Amino acid sequence: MADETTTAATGPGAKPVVRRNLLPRIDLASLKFAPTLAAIILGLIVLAAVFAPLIAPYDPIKMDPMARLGAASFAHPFGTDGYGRDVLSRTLYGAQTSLIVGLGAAFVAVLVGLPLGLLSGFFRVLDAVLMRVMDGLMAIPAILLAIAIVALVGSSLWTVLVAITIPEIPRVVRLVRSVVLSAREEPYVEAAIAVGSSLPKIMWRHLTPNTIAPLIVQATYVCASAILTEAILSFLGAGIGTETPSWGNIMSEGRLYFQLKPGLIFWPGLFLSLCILSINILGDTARDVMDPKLGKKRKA
Amino acid sequence: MTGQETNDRKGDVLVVENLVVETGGRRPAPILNGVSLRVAPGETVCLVGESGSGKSVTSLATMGLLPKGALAVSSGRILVEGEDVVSASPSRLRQLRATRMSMIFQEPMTALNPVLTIERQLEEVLSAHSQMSGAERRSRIRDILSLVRLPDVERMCRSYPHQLSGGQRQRVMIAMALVLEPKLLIADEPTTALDVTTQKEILKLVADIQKRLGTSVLFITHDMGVVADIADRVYVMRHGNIVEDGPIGDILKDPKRDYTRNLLTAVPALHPREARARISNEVVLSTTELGMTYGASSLFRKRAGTVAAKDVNLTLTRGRTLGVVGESGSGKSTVARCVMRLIDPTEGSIRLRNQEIAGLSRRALRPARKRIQMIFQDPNRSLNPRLTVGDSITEGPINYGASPDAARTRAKELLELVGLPADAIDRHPHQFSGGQRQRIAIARALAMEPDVLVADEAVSALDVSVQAQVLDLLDDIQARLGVALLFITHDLRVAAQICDDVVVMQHGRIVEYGPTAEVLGHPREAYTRELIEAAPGRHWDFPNFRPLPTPSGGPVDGATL
Amino acid sequence: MSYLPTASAFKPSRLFRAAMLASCVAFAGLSAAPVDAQEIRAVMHSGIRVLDPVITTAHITRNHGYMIYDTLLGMDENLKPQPQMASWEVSDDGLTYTFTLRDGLKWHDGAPVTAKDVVASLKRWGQKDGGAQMMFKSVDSLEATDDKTAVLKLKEPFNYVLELMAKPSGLPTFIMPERVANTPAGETITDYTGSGPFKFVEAEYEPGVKAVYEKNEDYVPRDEPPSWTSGGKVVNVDKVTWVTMPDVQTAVNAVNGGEIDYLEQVPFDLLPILQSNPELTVEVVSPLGYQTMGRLNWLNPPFDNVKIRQAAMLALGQQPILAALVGNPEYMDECGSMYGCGTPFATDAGDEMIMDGPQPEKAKALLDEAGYDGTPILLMQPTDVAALTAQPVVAAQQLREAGFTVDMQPMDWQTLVTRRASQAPVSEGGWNMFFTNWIIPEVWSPINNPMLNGGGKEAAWFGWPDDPKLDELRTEFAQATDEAEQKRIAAEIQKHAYEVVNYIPVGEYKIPSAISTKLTDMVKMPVPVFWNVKKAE
Amino acid sequence: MLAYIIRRILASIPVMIVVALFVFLLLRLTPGDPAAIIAGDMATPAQLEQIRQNLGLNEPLVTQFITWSGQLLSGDFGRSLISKTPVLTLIHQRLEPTLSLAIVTMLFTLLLSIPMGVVAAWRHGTLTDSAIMAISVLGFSIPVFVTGYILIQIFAIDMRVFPIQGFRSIFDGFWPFFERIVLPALTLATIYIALIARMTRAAMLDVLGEDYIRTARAKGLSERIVLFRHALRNAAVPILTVVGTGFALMISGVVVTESVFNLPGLGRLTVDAILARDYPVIQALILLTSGIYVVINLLIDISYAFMDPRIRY
Repeated sequence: MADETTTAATGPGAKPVVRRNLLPRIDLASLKFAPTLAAIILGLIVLAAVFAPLIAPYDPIKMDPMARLGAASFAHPFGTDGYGRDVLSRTLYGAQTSLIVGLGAAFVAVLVGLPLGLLSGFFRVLDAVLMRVMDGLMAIPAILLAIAIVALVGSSLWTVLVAITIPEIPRVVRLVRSVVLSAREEPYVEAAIAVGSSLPKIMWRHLTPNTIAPLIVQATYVCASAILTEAILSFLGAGIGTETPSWGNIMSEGRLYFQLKPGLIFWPGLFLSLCILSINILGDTARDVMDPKLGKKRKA
Repeated sequence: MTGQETNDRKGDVLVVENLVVETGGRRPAPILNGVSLRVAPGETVCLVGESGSGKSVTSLATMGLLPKGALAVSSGRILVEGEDVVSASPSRLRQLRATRMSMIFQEPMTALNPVLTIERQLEEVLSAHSQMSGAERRSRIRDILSLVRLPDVERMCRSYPHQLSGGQRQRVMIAMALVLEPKLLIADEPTTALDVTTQKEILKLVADIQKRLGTSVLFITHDMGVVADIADRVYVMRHGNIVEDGPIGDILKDPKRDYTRNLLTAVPALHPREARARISNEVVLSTTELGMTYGASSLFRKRAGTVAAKDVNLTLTRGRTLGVVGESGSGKSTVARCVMRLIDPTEGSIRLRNQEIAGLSRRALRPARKRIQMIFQDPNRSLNPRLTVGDSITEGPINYGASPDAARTRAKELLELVGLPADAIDRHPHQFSGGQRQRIAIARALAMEPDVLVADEAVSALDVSVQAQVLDLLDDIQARLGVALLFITHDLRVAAQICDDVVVMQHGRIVEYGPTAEVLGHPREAYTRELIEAAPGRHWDFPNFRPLPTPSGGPVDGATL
Repeated sequence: MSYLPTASAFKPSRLFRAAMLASCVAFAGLSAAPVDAQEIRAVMHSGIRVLDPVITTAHITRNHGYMIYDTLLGMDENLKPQPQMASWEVSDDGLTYTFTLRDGLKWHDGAPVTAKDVVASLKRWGQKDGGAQMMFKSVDSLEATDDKTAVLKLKEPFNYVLELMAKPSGLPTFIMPERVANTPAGETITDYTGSGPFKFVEAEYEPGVKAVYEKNEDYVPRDEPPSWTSGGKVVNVDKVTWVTMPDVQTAVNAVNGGEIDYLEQVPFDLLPILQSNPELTVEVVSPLGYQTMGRLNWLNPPFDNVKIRQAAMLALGQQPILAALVGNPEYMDECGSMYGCGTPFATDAGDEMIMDGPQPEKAKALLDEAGYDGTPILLMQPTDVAALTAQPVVAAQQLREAGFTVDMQPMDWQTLVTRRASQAPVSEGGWNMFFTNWIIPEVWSPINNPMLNGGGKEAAWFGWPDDPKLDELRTEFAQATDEAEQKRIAAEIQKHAYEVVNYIPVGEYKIPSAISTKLTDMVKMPVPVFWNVKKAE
Repeated sequence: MLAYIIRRILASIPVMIVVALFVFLLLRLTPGDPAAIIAGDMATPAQLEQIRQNLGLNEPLVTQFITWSGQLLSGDFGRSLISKTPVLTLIHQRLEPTLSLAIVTMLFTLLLSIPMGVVAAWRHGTLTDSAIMAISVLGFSIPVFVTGYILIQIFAIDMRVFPIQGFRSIFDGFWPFFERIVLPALTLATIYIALIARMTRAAMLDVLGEDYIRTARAKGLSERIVLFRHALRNAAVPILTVVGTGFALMISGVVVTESVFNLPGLGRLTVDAILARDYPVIQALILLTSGIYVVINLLIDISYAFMDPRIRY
């Protein structure tokens, strides 16, 4: 058979068929420097969080008010905070909290947003109602909603997580919905209708996989912004309590000593910025790799 | 190899010598392996080849428009009026474009900037390359727009691209390319996206202007019919090489290379297939006064909807093929989607083996679905890229209660039936070529054992050689299984190859309906005639390497009647 | 007995200073006329949102009260009541108090201040102030007998009338026009006409952002030199603006950069930054500081058990808490006196339980004895009030070390304020423990110390100790006439309060202010006031 | 067009109702007592009850909602429970700083981020691209308050170029206004720049792959014209969309920035009101911000028509 070579290799001369290669074969050798570094940093932070109980030199809430605001020393490499707690230990444990907030927000937002988006994309009646609610929720500034929820319900790790996640849900719903709306026009979805597949089957088998790539990208942004939002909530006095260290509340407590003991804000800040930076770089990379449109454009 | 002479012929507008283009990145792969060609003043040279042959890369390299980082010229020369564009500086290259060489592209829809007026887009060519005053520029723009025979030039100037038809846009592109009267015009599949009637007008326009301005044209196409109509000389490309070149007559009559021969024999000719005996009179699909109107009313106001189809009456009997032909917007796809119930018709009836399905609910429709299946236009998109071939093929049977094992066994048989190895079942669509994917799509449709197969432009996206193979396959399957085929196409030549009966549609209505030989041989309606006349290369009998004996309008081949 | 200023109040140095002051004012008055209006920009400890100094006890609102209202009496630095708007006479039986308004008192709208205004204001005050409520139980009548005279008649002896009326904090006796003072005590006033040394510029008021006060040109100050809230309130600037800065770091930067003149409360840890600035004076303006204390809820287990309350007290130690809260030894003092140290009733009676702490071993033993079952202590931690965040954090650790299970719940202050009012069980939104701070004048006697009220669920302060013995002792104190006797009863009250663990004082601290060197002659007292102060250009 | 606007405004009514109902219920169904806040430390239970009665907080929820929505419909947003100031007065006082901050931030952002995104897309895959993106993402990775402190330390304290804090109306003169708004606006812009630069880059990458860009190059136009005349205008729609959705993001930054730089704006008013359970103020402010959000997105949708002649309403 005199088959044509695949369109991907032909360049602009090819017919305008969009090759939806949604299962990217990642060529390890071609991975760029920045994403690799980002993955390594993020990996280290995750390890630090997971093994915090093993590697942290002290209990993060064990205080010694008489030795407060100690300078960096061999015993306390990052110094001690206003209660004489070890900043290194707090930062390591803080990684736990911040990652729980970030990943948790991303996970829950997707978990709730995905089914709502699928339903909304497929049922017009439901769509009308759901989208009004989502629009309403989206119109309320996320931070205000979060402060209100935390202030009103109480500021534990879980309420903060909920407060940060709720405003993210409409964005996920909208994203999934838009993917569904365009994917349901795909010929292979029509083909599935033609072979008599039921609606749930079409949704699960043909539509949901399409949402995965954009959802992964979106999830990275939700994750990053959740970690930041947690820090901002701490700044505004509506964050997680001091007995559960998070990068946000360490920095927020440390901000008073910004000029005198910059380490209190510098170390958690460094971890936080590196973490967000890495997540964002990975998110961007994921988008570049997974966006078929962009992929095509780059090859062309 | 032919066409590889390197001695300069004085006065050639374009000389490409041993051009090698490679992909960028760490492991460069060659795309062009030493391409040489030349274009003399006033000449029309066609560069033909199937997708992936490198013909467009050649043209982009000439314009210096290879995508940065992705493709690069690694050796060879490209001389435009004697000046090497490969070694030219970017600014020099910019000066050369539009003044000495211009290019028009395949998609007039996307080649014009949607947010700028036509005048603005023409004007910026003039201001970039000339010292003309504003008034001069304005009058020049109006002149060139008249030259490309655009109506109401003042209105055109103010218009945005989306306000023009496809043909008008391509005229604007031509005007833009020629406004500074360059010596070389490169046309990259400029008519592929257009309807045949429009294609014909554009080809004529290019020829006229060429005559008037003495421009040389390098015309890139995959359509041998177009080549036969316009070329002075032809280069045939394959896998980044020129495999054959020569004057048009020589290539058509006496191709030297097997590849060229195959390419020519695969071109469907506009003479209808031999009439087949009816194997049955059983009507499997019929429509009565089928109509589809979009957006009839909204919540706030009543408005006239867009009529996509109206009063469509069709009958399809077992084992037969009914072609629906028409230009874009004629409603042929609407009919296909209505009978598939992918959209719900607003009026009329559809009977599938005597069962009315036009008004059935989704649930009630389910048993009927099995009996009518569809093959979609774009095989790259009609298969879910994430599912294995086996999963795609067995999805339908499993929906209707087949056991996964049985469905899988059946799928393997079907894959062999459509000419693919049975072990293809565990692979993913991206591991196959376009033609192979269309075979998979056919296997999927057949897995349901339907009575009716709807093929919506099923071969339009394929290269001619592949197209011929798929048409053969469909024919073969029909002979074996007796399935009825509703074949939607814009290409009369393809319809002629495969259909027993033909429906010609225009503006959502049926214009003419009858046996293929009759409709194509003795068209009763002016519109049908127009379509036939516009078909490119209709004077040439490609498979037999000879011109067709009779002039247009008459019987194409006496044997069929 | 006539109580008039004695000569002893006029020490020569004071006289000299007053004279200097007068001449300075005269000089400034002559030369400063064309110069730009003199404005003091001050960042107070909080933003001002409630403008009714009777409906709330918020300090910022009290400070606002001192700006625009005058008080009936004042208190001098020796903690003695002194005349301010009025002088008084007490009948020999001590049951009739006659207040006589001085001349020249005018409302900001120009109307004269009358005794009717005084009566209405005192009545509204009497509904809100804890001590005054107690006093009014003994009051027979309060009436204006003419424009300048108000007469208070008691049914029974109550020896604390003048002290209550003169006290500088809690609810001072701000005198409002009768029409304003007639506002029900549960409703916020909306007419801000006062007779004080400053006028409130309502047009420039932005709640939570700034409040502007301009000099009341018609105010007639007393002739005596200022001493706390008594004496002459001479205003030497044209305008005082209170700016609210939500971020303390910003406020410190602003005062350090000279953008504001006065920062009422400097965070202890940032003192080094400001102390090195030669254009600033960093000092404690108030001679009396704050008492910080923990309160246990007597209604909910485990603190319904006195032994467990005692264990909690033993578990706590003042020094670590003060260290975390203040850090700088210069500004913190361990103090076991519930009335504050350095006050007339200060005593160390019964304070060893807290002063020897933390004693986790003793606490543990007591817990075992009491059969503590590990019921978690719900400890409320405010996250948005700097002066209150640290105590619960350290206390939680100390309690845990003594074997308590602690559930420290962070929340904003307003939530805490709401939640502490709940008498419900912990599982239904109740609580076990929280901390708060008082300025010493608010706790310095058994009468006005809000915690020392054994009235149980109905009358006692949050925590609701049901302690009839305490109330008996308090009544005894109010009726005691002899100073030594009062001191003895006060000590007894404290000893008792420690035994039952009414509340747990965890130390005293003073908050330094940062003052531009351009400002001179600030009155040093527990309430920041802006009379007498001068600003150099 | 007008019909479209009217339809959009009508469509936003249910959205606003959702917001109003949501906020109302959120506030009333969660613990919190404005009376306790007003009364201060020494209040007794009876006094609290008295204040609550006065504020109307003891009415049934439905009654409260009806009263409130009735007032709303007649244009009355009520008074602050705490300060008794009319809510509209409060908002009026705080509007200018926030508005100024938002506008100047937007100016800074657009001036910086769009060229950044364009250049990054143009130099896609190069070091320039990576560097630009890294810088913009870095801005996004630092919490706003830290950015603010750093800028204050450098420009206001060490270099003494700008004041540390405060706000002056633009009507008091441009420089006094500008010198105080520069640092807050820069601080706030750092988040926004990352967002818009990235969107610009992505949109430009899409557009730069379009055929008409090839056409423009084939016409021999300079890269500057290709990028800014041909590509950027086509990329405008997704960029504008992000400007709209980014508004919500900006609010969170506004709250923090206003605190750090002591700008008496709406962000602080909202946070203060939430912490003080000042229901009428919270409700009005959230309705207001939601309304602004809706209006901004409407304006952006309308502006699409100016950016892209294919869009007609």
